[in-house]
Amino acid sequence: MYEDLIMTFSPEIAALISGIITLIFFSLKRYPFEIVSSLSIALLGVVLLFVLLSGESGDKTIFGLFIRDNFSTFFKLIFIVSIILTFILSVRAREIPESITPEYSLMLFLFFVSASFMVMARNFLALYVSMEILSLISYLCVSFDLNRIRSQEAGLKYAIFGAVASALMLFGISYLYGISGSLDYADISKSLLSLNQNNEPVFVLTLLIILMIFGGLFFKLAAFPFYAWSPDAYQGGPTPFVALLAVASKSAGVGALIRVIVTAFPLNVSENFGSIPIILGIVSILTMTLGNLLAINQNNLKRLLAYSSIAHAGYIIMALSSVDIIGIQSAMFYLVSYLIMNLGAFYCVQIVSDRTGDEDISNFYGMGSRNPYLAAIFTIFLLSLTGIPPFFGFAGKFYLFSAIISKGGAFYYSLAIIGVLNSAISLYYYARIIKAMYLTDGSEEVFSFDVVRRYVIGILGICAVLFGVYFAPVLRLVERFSNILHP
Amino acid sequence: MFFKFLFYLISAGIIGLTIVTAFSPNIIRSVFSLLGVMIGVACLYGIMGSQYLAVIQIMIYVGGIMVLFIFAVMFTSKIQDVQVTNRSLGKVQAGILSLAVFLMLAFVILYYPFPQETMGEHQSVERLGKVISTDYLPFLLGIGVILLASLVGAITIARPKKGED
Amino acid sequence: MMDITVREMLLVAAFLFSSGIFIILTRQNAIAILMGVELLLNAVNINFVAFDRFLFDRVDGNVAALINIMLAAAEVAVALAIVICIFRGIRTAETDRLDSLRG
Amino acid sequence: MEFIQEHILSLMTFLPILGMVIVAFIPSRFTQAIKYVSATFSGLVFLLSLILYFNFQPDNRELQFVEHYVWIRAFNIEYFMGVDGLNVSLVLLTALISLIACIASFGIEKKVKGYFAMFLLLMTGMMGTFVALDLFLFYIFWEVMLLPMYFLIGIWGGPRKEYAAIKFFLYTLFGSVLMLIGIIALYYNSSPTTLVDGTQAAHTFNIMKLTTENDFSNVAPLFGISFAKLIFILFFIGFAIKIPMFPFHTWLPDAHVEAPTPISVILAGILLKMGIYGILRINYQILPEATLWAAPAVAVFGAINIVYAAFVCMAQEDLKKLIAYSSVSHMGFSLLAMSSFSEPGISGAVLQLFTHGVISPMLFLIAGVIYDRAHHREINKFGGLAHIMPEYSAFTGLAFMASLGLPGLAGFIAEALCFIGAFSAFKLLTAISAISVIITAGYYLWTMQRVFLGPVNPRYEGYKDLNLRERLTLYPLAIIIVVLGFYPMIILDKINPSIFGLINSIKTGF
Amino acid sequence: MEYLLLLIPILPLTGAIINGTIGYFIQKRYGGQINGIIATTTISISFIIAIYLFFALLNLPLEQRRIILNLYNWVFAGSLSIDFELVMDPLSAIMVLVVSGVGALIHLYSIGYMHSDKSQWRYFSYLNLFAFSMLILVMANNLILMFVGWEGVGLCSYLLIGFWYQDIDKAVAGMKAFITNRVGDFGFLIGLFFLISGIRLIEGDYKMVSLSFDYLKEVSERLSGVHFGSFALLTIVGLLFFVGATGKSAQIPLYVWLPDAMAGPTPVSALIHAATMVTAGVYMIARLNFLYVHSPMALTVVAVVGALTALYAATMGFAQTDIKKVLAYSTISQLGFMFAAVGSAAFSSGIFHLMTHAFFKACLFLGAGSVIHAMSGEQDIRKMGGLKNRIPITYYTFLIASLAIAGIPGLSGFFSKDEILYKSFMSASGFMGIWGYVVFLLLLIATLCTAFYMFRLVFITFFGSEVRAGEEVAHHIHESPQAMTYVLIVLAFLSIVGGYVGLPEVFGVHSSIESFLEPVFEDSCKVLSLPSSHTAEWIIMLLSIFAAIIGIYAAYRIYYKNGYEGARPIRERIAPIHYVVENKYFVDEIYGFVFVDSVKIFSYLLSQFDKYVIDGIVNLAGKVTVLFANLDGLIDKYVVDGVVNVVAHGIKFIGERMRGLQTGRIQDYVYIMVSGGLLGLILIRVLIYFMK
Repeated sequence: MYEDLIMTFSPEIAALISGIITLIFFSLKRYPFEIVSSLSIALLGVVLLFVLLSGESGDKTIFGLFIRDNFSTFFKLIFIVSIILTFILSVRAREIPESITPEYSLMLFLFFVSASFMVMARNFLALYVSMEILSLISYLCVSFDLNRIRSQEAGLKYAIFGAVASALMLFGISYLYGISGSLDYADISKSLLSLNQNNEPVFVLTLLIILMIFGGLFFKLAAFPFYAWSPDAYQGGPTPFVALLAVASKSAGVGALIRVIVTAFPLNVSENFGSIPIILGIVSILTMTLGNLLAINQNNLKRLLAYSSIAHAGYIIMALSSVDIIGIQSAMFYLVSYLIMNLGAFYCVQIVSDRTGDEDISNFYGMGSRNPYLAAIFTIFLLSLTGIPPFFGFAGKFYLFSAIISKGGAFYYSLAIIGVLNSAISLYYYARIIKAMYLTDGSEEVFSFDVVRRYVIGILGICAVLFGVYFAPVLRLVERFSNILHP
Repeated sequence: MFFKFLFYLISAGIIGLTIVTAFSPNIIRSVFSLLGVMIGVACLYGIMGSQYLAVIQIMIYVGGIMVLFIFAVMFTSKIQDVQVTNRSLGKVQAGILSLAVFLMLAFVILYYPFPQETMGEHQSVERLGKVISTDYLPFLLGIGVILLASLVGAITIARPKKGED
Repeated sequence: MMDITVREMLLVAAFLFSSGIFIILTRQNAIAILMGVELLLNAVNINFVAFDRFLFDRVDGNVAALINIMLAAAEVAVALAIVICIFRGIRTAETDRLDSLRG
Repeated sequence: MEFIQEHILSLMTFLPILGMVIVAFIPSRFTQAIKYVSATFSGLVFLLSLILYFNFQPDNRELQFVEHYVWIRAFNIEYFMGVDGLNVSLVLLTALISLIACIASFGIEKKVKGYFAMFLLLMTGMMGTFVALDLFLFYIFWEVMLLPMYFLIGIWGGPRKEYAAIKFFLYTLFGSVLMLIGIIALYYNSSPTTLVDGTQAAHTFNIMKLTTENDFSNVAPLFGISFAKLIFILFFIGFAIKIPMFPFHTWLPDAHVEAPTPISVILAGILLKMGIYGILRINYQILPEATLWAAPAVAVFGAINIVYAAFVCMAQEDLKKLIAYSSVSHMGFSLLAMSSFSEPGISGAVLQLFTHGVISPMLFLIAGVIYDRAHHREINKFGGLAHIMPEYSAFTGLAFMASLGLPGLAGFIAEALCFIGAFSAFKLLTAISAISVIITAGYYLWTMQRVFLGPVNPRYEGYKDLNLRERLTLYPLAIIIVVLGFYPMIILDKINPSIFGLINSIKTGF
Repeated sequence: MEYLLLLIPILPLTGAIINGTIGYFIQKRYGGQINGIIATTTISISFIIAIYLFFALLNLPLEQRRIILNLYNWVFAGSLSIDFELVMDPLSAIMVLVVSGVGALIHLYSIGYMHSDKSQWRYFSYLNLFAFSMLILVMANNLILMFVGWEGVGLCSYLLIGFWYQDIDKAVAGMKAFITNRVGDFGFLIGLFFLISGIRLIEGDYKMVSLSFDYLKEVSERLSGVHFGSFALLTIVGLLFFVGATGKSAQIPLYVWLPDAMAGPTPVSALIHAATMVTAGVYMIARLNFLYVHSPMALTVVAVVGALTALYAATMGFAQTDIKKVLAYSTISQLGFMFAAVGSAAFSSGIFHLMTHAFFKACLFLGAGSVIHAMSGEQDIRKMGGLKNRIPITYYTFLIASLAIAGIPGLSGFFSKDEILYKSFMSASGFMGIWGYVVFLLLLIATLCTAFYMFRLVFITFFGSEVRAGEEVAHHIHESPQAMTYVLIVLAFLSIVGGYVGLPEVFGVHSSIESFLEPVFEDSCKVLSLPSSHTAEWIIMLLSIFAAIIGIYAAYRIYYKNGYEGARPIRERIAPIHYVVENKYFVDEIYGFVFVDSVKIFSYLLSQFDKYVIDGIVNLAGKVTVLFANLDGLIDKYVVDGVVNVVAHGIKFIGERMRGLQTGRIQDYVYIMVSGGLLGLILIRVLIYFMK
């Protein structure tokens, strides 16, 4: 069974080893970050290979703790891609001191390990542990910008908040263990079904447990009421890692959430309690509304993107509130689009802030004439985030809303209407950036940046347009990897 | 009967120390009372028959974490203003909120129909060890990752930057 | 020792839990807040062990508690490291002085 | 040649994109080249539209020049374009007005390259919106228009351009996201059908299929109102904002006042038409019974549009604002007319789209002419221009007269048909709306008098009369206006049969 | 031959186009005469063609005296199919002759009158355009096409009244004319809609409906049965059409524009505001006789309003001192006569009077024009006097025309007016009942007044010892150029002989015009058969002569000796009345207030509403926002308007407030987390409770 273990965990183990390799190798002898990141990317390529290979060998359950299925593979792919992009972003990033590059790259590898543990977990303890690792890494990386105290401040807030959130979740888990006598998703769903719902304490307790456990996951998703850390952490942390945080750790949260919903609190349970769709619905409404409202008056773009990513988490949760396959697929689909456009947006912000030192919107004044290329690409990402055709983001939103509406019924329709109105509101602050770039006149001097970054955002932008116009392949991918319901 | 008495004694101690921890204006005092709480918890483990856990609790918490705390406190606050660095604000609303939490939990705990209490036999160390080394084997991997990450990270961050001292 | 019930144990845990929250809410010193977090985690551990002991004849709870303790250690280490780093920068560990990020 | 015949719609839709790409690759210092390239492409599109229009067979009510492929199978989204009587005239209009606006844009000096790139993109959006027959495709084109419009107003506009631009953007987006809900809801409640390549599909976005094969009356009601009605409302709000219908009209005056002349031309000439077209194409065809239910309300709004806007015009000081409000009023005619399900009414409504689509651009061009010279549009500050710029004044007079519905010019037939149609259903409303006949004459003549008549204002001595560019834009429109006045059948011939079909489909419920 | 029909309107149109496009250069190059000549030739040719067609018409047998030219299908929508169709039947034949004939004369006259004007090209192209529209109006074979002409002439009158637009008052007068006409058209349109929907009722939805007069004639019988509410459809339609007519033909209550219309050049006043355009209303009612005869009520209203106008306008003629104004009011009054005629179902006599009036009123106006020309622009009769010997031709022609209008036997006016009086009297014993007598009396008095004010004008202007104007004016008083005098002579001649086409039956001859018009009117006259009595006709004839003589004598007594001053004693005796009359009963002021100002105010209020309520529930929201949220700049302050604006501001406001949540204090975050969780728990519990 150990070779089974090895086989199944081969990507994670590979990542772990390569992380350690990079750490030791580069600690012994300093190399410029280009080298480090290119080597790391190469290693990640190997990891990717393992992922695909192990993906061949069908679903596997390890000790009843983890399960490796297509679903998790999908998320691993997302992690790897985003981490690779993060490595590229991190090169010469102002906010990542050259001195800590080995540790930093180790952290990114471990990030992958823990995140993929998270989406593979089918046991609450496993889930908790992997989440905790992920959180620890996040705290550390957020405070990695040693030149600015701001970064550690963000890290501390993030750490305390995260500690409390995970403690809450753990408390919930402990009670869950208390009422079901197991930590395994499947057993729990069984024993939950056996509970008698008309008994008030039972009902309250189950509700409390669900809330607490979701709380931990919402903390990863930065959803209401566990969003408060994210603006500060995003603003304080080094941009490349923040981008990863916004994309990968959200995705990890979504993956875990989906698995929990589907296997631990499956449909019949949630029907039985009637609660999960409602919880998710309410949370999604609050989250997206809050995110959008708070984003409106932001002038710091990283902060603005933080709030906007809160709002996007809201959309995803909204889709999940229809606890069915379309909802899950749409969420996964949206994650792909979100990966591209959000990373792109962060990338554009970083390109500018690396030069100017901060992310204030005023740095973008007149960008339309200072560097039309950057401005155009950034505009594409922003519009895609708004969800305006023919960009990828629109396809994603479209899928989300269709997931909701396909359920029918007043509840879901009102969700959808609130959702679209929110996305209309979101236009306002995204358009503010576009306005700043094109309509406001700023300094005239030409803004130029290095060729790699130019290519990367170019590719991302092309993807954002291409998949917006023809997103059938992504749909196929998602459908292929979303077989969690029928293993 | 003896155990019951013991339990009440310990829990009384825990509660008292917790209150001290919560309200003491002197951080050193609250650290030490927290230390007491940890020991009390360890005793509870003992009562509940998982001695191994009790030992671990003592070792890691008392021997590790609390020391770490004390060290941090010493590091971050000069001895003379050690009191003032332990301000606590908004006791009232915090009190209300945490009371609400407690009451809800109490309600649940008191009225939840727990199954018939089946007293398990001795939580022997070997049983625990067996389980860990078989069912929960992957956690060793996990723990390894955690320790690696936290160590490296902590060092990276706490390491004095070039130029400083 | 039959006569200790699970409810009593849980009540103690609940008390620890809520006072942990209280501490987190009131304390201004980052270290003190972390102490509150420790209280929370201890409460959780008590729950786990109690359930193991009184309800089911299993050790999963114990394992959970064990792992929690380790995690707590790691977490505290990281958090304190950050605190120290901050302290180096601005000579304080008071969270309400950390307000460069807001709004 | 037959390739063109086959793919004429796609060509018309995507040629501008090609043009945009070419423009994007011309170094921005060759402004003339850029202008001529864009002009060529708009000209090509116009040529194609003429071919399309005159090869269009009105008598068979089938769709023509259809292009129908499966686009995204997973969602049964199809690439489905075609023209019938409803949109053929609008396609022609779009091409025509785009060409005119493109010529009018030759005066642009600032950021020429960006301007024309955006302009061409806008063309694609508009053309696509009119020819798309798949809801998803329709929505995409609908939204594609927003962005270029935002930039065109926001960058090349007047003093409060940013305000106007964002206002336009937000208003329209608010409308269209509700529309999105409607689209998805329709999709998921549509009955199984087959895609163009014969494969089975559980649901469809195909407007024609939704029209012919679906009846949404048996879907469960929501929020206590029937499904069809809810969807109707969702779509209607989206379109009403575009029309723009009272009380959603306030974006229009600002957008017009701030937009550069060619863009006002596009805005008034084409964009406003999309609201009405959308209602006819989607609400009327897909949700007939809801349409019947909503008709009185729509008529009331139409009447309000007509009279209210007309009165507001009386008090305007800014020439462009006045024209903007007048187009609000004139769109009211269509709204009122189409809510009476009578052939004259709906034919009139569609004809009105075309005639107003010719007249109001002319009006805006005229406003632009004087703005270029005087750099203000304060009606009261002018006077006696007729003496200084006789030719210009003549065109203005023509345009005003056409706009106030003088018989013998384009406006009259359309408005008369609208009224005749509307009157058969709503006597009182129509009578009230007909008051606008007086008010309209009032504000136009009053403006005429304040701007052109009276003693010459020395400030404006020595203004040049029309130059070549302005002639190029004004003469064609003027000719079309007169010709349409005496021979409207050019348009009516093409639209009538489909209108007849549409009416039947509504009267008979499907 | 049909295509000659097309030629009649097309020729003036070409003239208009030529003058309108290249006329400017022509005038620059060869002088304005050429423009005039172009215009005149085109219209004259149409006149000749008209004559030719007229005789062609006479050659046709009585029942098929119609030449129809159906050019193409003009409008086709649903079941409504309207052709572009011209017709030449007796009625339109007469109209065409009058229009093109008088038109041609006045074109000719204008060459002389406008010789010094700088933009004759504009003048003549307008004039031609007018001729075109008027011809379309009278030759149209369906309502819609007629409406085209109807509005076209309105446009031209607007253009021509405001011809000297540099003078703002003239421009305003033009505007007034046009808008007043629009008010009428409003009624006309509503009537049209009623008519169509009525036809729909009887024909069903899918039968093709054309609005050609023949078709209407066919369905009129059945239409008479249709009722909307308690009203007969045809009554509604008739009255509404009549509203249109009052606008166009300056009847009560919409006559106010005509006096101001005198701002235009005098030939224009003669052609448009005396001879042709203003009679369009009469023509329209005559043309639609088959509809009207089915609604006695409508006819009665037409007659009474006409008669009232006749008297009312005549009285206003007493106090006017502007020579053209006097003529304007007399025109209104004469139009009143015509409406009284058609109102009492005497369509042919109405048309007859229309024709004669065209002659003598044109003559009068042109005479007045020549006087003004002689007085070098002076229009105030108080400054004139004793012109009789200075400008003899003008004098004699003017005198003849005045006698004609006053109704002195032997001149055209006598016959037509007398016939109207007689017919209205007869209609009393027919469908009109007591109203018939009322109309008759009003008209009789109006006759008297007419004679009085006309001769008041004559005496003040031409008699008396000397010119009361300044010296230099006085000594280049001169007879007008021949182009003008010839026209005057021709018209004077016409106003003498014009009457003999319609000799009354009591003279034992059959009125040729009546018989000529018979094919148009006979069916209608069958509908309401009116009695006829020769004795009555004799008596009425005597009465009218008597009235005319009294009027003239009164004028002679008062004004012959010392002109305007002669009336002073009377004036002082009835000062208040005179004051009122002099100010035209203050109707203009009242209208001005009730309609113009109120509309302006209303629209102003609406626009404010638009700006501050629709566009700005807004400002309130804006202020709130300013108070609380800190917003950067106006643009962000007014993101969107109206309700949206409130929402937007609300949103930004809330957003701004909620940033307060993000204090940066970790404790507060934990507060949010814990309390949010608790509240969420409760909320959801409650929700589920309600959902179960």
